[in-house]
Amino acid sequence: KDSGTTPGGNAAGAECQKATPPTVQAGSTSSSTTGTKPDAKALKVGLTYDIGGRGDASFNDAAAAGIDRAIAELGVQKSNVKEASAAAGDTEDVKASRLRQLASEGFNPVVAVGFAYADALKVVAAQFPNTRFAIVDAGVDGAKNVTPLVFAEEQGSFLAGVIAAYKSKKCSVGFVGGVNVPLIQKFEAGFYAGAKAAAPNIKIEKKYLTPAGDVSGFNDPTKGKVASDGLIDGGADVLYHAAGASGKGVFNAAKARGALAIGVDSDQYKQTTVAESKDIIISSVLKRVDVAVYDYIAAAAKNDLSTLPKSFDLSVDGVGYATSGGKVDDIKSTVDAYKAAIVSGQIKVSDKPSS
Amino acid sequence: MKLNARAVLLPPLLAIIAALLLCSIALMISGGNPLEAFGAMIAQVGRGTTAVDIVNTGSTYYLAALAVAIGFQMKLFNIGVEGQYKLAAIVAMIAGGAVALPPVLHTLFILVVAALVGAMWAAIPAILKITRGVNEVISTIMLNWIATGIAAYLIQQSVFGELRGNNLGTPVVAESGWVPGISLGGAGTIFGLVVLAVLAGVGYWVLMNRTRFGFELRASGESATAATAGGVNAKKMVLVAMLLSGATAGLVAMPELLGRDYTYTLNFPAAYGFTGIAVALLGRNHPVGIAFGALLWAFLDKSSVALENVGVPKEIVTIMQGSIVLSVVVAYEVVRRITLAAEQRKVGQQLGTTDEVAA
Amino acid sequence: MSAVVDTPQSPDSAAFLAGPGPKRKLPGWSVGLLLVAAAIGALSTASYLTGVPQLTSSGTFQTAVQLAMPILLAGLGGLWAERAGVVNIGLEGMMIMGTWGGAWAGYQWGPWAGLVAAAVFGALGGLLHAIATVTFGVNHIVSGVAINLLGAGVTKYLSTLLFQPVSHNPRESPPVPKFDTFSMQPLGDWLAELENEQRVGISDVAGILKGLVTGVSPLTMLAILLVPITYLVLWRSRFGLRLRSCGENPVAAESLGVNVYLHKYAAVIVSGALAGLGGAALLLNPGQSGYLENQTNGRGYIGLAAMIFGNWRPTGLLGGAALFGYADGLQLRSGGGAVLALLYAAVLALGVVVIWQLWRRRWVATAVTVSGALILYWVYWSFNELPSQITTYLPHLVTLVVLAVSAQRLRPPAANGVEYRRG
Amino acid sequence: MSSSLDAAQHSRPAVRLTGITKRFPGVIANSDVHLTVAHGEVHALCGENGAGKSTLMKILYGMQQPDEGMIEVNGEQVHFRSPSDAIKAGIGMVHQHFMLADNLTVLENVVLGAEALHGIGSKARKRIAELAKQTGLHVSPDLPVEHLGVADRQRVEILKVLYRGARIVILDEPTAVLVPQEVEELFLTLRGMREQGYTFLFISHKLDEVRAIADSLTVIRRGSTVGTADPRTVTSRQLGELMVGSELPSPETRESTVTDRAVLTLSEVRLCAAGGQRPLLDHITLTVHAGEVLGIAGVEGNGQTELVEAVMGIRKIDSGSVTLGGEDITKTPTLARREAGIGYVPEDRHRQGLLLTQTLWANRILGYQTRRPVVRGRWLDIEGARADTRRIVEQFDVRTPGIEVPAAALSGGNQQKLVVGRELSGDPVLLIASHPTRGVDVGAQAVIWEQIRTARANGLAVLLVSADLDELIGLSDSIKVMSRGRLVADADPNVVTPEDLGAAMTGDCEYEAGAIDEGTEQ
Ligand SMILES: Nc1ncnc2c1ncn2[C@@H]1O[C@H](COP(=O)(O)OP(=O)(O)OP(=O)(O)O)[C@@H](O)[C@H]1O
Ligand SMILES: Nc1ncnc2c1ncn2[C@@H]1O[C@H](COP(=O)(O)OP(=O)(O)OP(=O)(O)O)[C@@H](O)[C@H]1O
Ligand SMILES: [Mg+2]
Ligand SMILES: [Mg+2]
Repeated sequence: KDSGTTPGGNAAGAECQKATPPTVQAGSTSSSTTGTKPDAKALKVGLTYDIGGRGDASFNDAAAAGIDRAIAELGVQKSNVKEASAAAGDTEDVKASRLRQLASEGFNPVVAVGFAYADALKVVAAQFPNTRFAIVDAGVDGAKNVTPLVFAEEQGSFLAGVIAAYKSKKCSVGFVGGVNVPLIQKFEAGFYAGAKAAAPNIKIEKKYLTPAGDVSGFNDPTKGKVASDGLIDGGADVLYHAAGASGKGVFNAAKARGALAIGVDSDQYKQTTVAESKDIIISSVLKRVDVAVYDYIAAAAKNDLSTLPKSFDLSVDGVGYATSGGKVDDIKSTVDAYKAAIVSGQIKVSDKPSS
Repeated sequence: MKLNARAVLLPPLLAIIAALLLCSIALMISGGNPLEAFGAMIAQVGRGTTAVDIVNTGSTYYLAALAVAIGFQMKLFNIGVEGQYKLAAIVAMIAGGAVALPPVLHTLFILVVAALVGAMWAAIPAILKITRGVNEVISTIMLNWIATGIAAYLIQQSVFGELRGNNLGTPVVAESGWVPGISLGGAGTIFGLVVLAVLAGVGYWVLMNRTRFGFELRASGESATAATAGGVNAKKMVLVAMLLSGATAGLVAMPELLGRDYTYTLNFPAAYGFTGIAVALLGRNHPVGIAFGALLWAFLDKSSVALENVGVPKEIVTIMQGSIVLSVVVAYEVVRRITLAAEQRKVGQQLGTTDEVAA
Repeated sequence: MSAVVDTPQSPDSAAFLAGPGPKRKLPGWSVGLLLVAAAIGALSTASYLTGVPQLTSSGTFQTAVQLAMPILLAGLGGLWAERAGVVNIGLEGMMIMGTWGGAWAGYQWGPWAGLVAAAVFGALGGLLHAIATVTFGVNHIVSGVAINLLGAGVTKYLSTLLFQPVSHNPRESPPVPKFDTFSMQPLGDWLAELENEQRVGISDVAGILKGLVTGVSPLTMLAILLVPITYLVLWRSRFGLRLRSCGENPVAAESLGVNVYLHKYAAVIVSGALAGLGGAALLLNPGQSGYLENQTNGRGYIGLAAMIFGNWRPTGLLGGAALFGYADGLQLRSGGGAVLALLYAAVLALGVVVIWQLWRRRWVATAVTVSGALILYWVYWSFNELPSQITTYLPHLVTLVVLAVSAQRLRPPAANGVEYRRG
Repeated sequence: MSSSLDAAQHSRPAVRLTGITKRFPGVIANSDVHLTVAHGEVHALCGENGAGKSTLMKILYGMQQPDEGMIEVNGEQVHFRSPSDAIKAGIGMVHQHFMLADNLTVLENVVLGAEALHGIGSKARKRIAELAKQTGLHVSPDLPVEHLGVADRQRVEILKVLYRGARIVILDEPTAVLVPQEVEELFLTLRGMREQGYTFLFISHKLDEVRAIADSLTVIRRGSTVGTADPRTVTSRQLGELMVGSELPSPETRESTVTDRAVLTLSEVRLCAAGGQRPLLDHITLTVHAGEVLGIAGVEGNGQTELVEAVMGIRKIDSGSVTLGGEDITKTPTLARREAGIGYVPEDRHRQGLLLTQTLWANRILGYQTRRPVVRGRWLDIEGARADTRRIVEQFDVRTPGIEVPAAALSGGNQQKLVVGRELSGDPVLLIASHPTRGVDVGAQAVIWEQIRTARANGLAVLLVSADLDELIGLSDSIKVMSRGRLVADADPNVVTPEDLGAAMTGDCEYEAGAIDEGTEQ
């Protein structure tokens, strides 16, 4: 019988030579929600989730947290909130119907979670010019009443790269992407840039589970595990994933082989479905959909959408990293230094992978 | 034999009732109210664009199911409709986006490209079957995945794709390639190419029932040996059937692509091919039956919004679809047996065998 | 005697065949072993020549085993059903049922309970298929499609009902306890040493063997054991004979007093149970996660394909599943470079085939093979890395190519998919 | 089983059927049938096609349940719910059509369902070896049945029955596919077994066979028993009249209509098994003239099937040439050959002749899908097809409720009449007829023979392959004997006897004596 974990990898490496961290003084980050809280009692909010809906412990749940906070803090009436969610294989018209349903019932604003709604929203927004719409992760060209809620994933991922570089004992890290689409490439690009910035000699391997158009890559932990095994065998000892539910496989592989992992979207250290891998989740890149949704509702209540940032980035805490578990406390100051450098503009993070 | 209204209409009716019963049970277990749920499903048809959406999606399913049915007619199991329509859609949109042609010509060009690509992709399993005897089920399953890979390759930014927001898509087709729809105002717009689906259905019926080709196709499906002895070239039939099936599959995505999206993006829905299999079977390979099947399927699909609206888990739709497929075929069988028994009794009486028959 | 007829082409032409049967061929298993040996030879040579150790590394093979198991089990499920004459395209749905049941019971009572529940839930799907196809004479494909839909719908529904309260996610189960793994020690360590010495050939074989003997879970052992068990039951037992006769000629079977309905029921239920176990192989092995919606991801269909690939025989199916698992594992772990190395191995293998064909004086076939090999070599030579979009589907491509290249002597059960009515 | 039979039981009949009625949709197969079979006799059952013989036997064997009536075996009333009940009662059945799983071995086919007796291993093998000697089966029990010829298959069928220890054996047309010598061997076996106390129910359309083997005889007409006869005294003619209520036909050809115009010429045709070097056909040279019937005699599996399929273009020949009316058609596809005027009555109507689930008129189109009156150009002419089908039904006396029924609903003989009728439509110049009256009753036989003769008189050339030597001798203008893929002898139908022909077919003639293996044909 096998017991315990086997030491990961066979390529013997050593810790990286680190670059000097930038020295911008960490200024306080600003959130657009500071200031007086508007009263949103009268607001009827419609929200439609992406596949999975409320309870996916990830992306959709983050949006749900945003609306919950709006209910708690802005006085939005629970009875004035209506939620819907997408199903796998929904056709465009079903998505449109869902949005139309909310808009025609008088919900205003209506928030669509996920770029899958972009095309449907384009149609529906034109039909309801007086309804305010927002869409997470996408923009809709030419529609004045649609507010894009987009994130600087690459900035958060940059910090993951820094963390990985510092935590790697063999100077080799890996990235697992669920599906090879532009959105996930942003995570990869940031991670790559961050790791290289922290340790210029670092070895970074990446693996996408499926190509664009085959969404099973977000949903196949077995593949996630196999790909991670491959990365670990190739020497990587810190893995960062942006692979949705396949991330479970990444954590499992890391745990079994004594590697470390960085989660994504929400604070995965606290997530029950991956609780068994808790001890190797050193951090997670946060994509604060909750912040975006909350901020958007607040702005809508104030009737002033212009205060919303163009992109929810590090400077507005739209993205960030989690410290639960205390595994990165020792390098927190370094990471924060990089963060400050990005916020100040000293470091520019590209959202396109170099290769 | 005789076209018996009872034998044709009773089974689907029974099936729908059976499926409703099954789903009611499931609903009640989870504490829902079946009546409310079914009421909501019916009511949605009159609301918004749902009715039009049903017709639009139905036309897509219809084409997919026809593609499957063509194969079925000769016992060829084309699981590959999935890959064929996907590849055809992306290539046709790339080609359509790359050329400038006058209006009608542009559309025709795109349709022809789509049909050709579908046919070519279907030709692979056909040729493998003819020359190497490769079972088409396995080859089309594999080709579906490979088609996904090729589509992913083509849609890359470095190849033919364009990045729009976080989404990748093919270049948008110029307006000359679009197919105008029939606008019903607030009720939505019916895709112009719904006509294509109708034409395909009529063509399918004529081809299968009135032409020599259709006869040969069905003959090969029924008995390859008898067809061969009758001078039908079985290998040629495999190839032609697959090509036709593939060409039809290639058109599957066209109504919505040329009627609404004008570009193929990562959001383009998958699984039309698999739906096509279910619908073809539901419609028993008959063009009218398939039409009903396609509309029913689309109706159930659209119900998810309405069901969610009344707080019913929309998974019930999938359960309903599965149970309808199963109940329809079971109902046909049951009705067939009842009819048979009745006929037997009748014969007994007619031919005057002494006593009446114990049923 | 041989002056007359040796291998009769049509049944009739053998009317005056007497004495010795058709020319004695090598038994199936030895052909299989030869093929495996040849494949390993080609792989280790290629691994040496291209400097890509992943081709034969223990990790790759361990992964291959892992990825092959669900497919193998689903395929075995298909085998049982189709040997009894029932086409089972509903494997996917039964597999999904298995994952759900396995997670549900496993979560509460541990992996063994999960295993049993997976089998039971799969068997329920099988039972439904049997009722539809055997009792009601429904077209097997229709029923299979319906079961795939029902499997997906019912599990989603049940998850919302039962998993969401615990996992706070309607699409996932809470974590499920896993099996422990076992390794053959000290053999595993010794093989590991050998592998690390990087000696040509020996290290490759050591790597392969190590991959096969280390980190094996009871579920994997069970799956592999089920191959000979299936063979023994179906080909060496009275029950199996009756079952197969139902797939070959049910009327004849019935006329000899075989209860065709009963055997078909049994076969399809076992088929479902095996597919359910295939589902369990996605969640109860170490390092796997619990139930996840859509996690089977078409593996049921691949299992079906592997079964056809294996000519409706357990060993052939094992080969098909292994090939698929290997190719998938290779591309997932090691990406494009390893795939190119695999191409190189294929070129080597084709070289052997060419020699054999030349020896058999099959000129046309030789020409075809040579040009195939040249094309592959050209690809190998001119690309540094293949597009990842394509390599992701390497297993599918390999399956297709192997099928197309290998001569097709597929022999499905004669009455497969044919509706049977008593009397 | 036999030990349980005491003397008292012997006094009762082995089988008694009373008032059996069985209805199928559209037809009553059996109506108040009575049948009594004594112990230790061979009881023949006669009747035209579709008279209900097979149905009755299937009821006795538990394969079908009677709607009414009573079955007694050895004096006890029984209810058979399935064949296994019948087997337990000591009944065995050799079916009209083979009930064998081609893919399974001889051993597997035999032990199937009776594994409890001797298992499926070496004990079973030993038992089979013993019984095989009795039936004259000389093949390895591990050979898949698909490699067996028809005669051996028939033996395997009998072996199956014996293996189960059946004392009452139903033989439904066991001789239809056998040549006279084989029939004689079979009868030898049967007589031997009769001595041992076996009881047989024997069905055949060949009346002299019935007279040769049967001890008593029951005639069925249109589903009802019409009487019994003593086979030793009854004449074939009387029997035939009992069966159909009309006179018996004979296949005698009256005057020669042979012309010197060659219609079909084969020269040096050679055809090899797929992938093999061994020829299935070799040095085949023959000519069929207009107005001539050329008969091919041969034990099944000696290349007749291949010959016919080569002429039809279903199989590609490796060398040699085929000419039709002076045109070389060696490379012409099947359809074009049919269009050039070849009609084809295949040996297996279910496999090659008919689309069983399709209507009669759809079946009329098969093979003629490029010609009037069933098509117009690329379009089907359904009315034309219907009309012409009605003509065939009438002209060939096809007994059917209508032309909209599926072909499967017709009895075998009527299906055959439909096929022959179709193939004689459209004025063929050449008819390839393989076993045109196999399994067809005497009445239908007469119809088919008459039609062939009429067509011949109008200049039709016929290539006739038949295992029925009387038919072959009666219809043919000349006969060639085929063996191992070659034409080995010619025979003159005016002088040759079936026995001579049988001897030539089984290789007792001088030809290539060295190549003929003693053990080959037993
Ligand atoms: N399963 C069935 N379903 C419907 N009709 C049937 C079935 N079996 C037999 N029949 C019909 O019952 C009648 C009697 O058939 P049966 O096979 O008993 O005739 P038979 O005397 O054996 O004829 P033959 O000499 O051709 O073998 C025929 O009309 C046949 O079409
Ligand atoms: N399900 C069915 N429906 C309609 N007719 C049937 C059915 N099954 C069998 N038959 C017909 O009933 C007859 C009896 O079947 P059986 O297997 O005994 O053949 P048969 O008539 O004896 O054959 P043949 O006369 O050709 O030797 C056949 O002619 C067959 O076509
Ligand atoms: Mg009959
Ligand atoms: Mg009969």
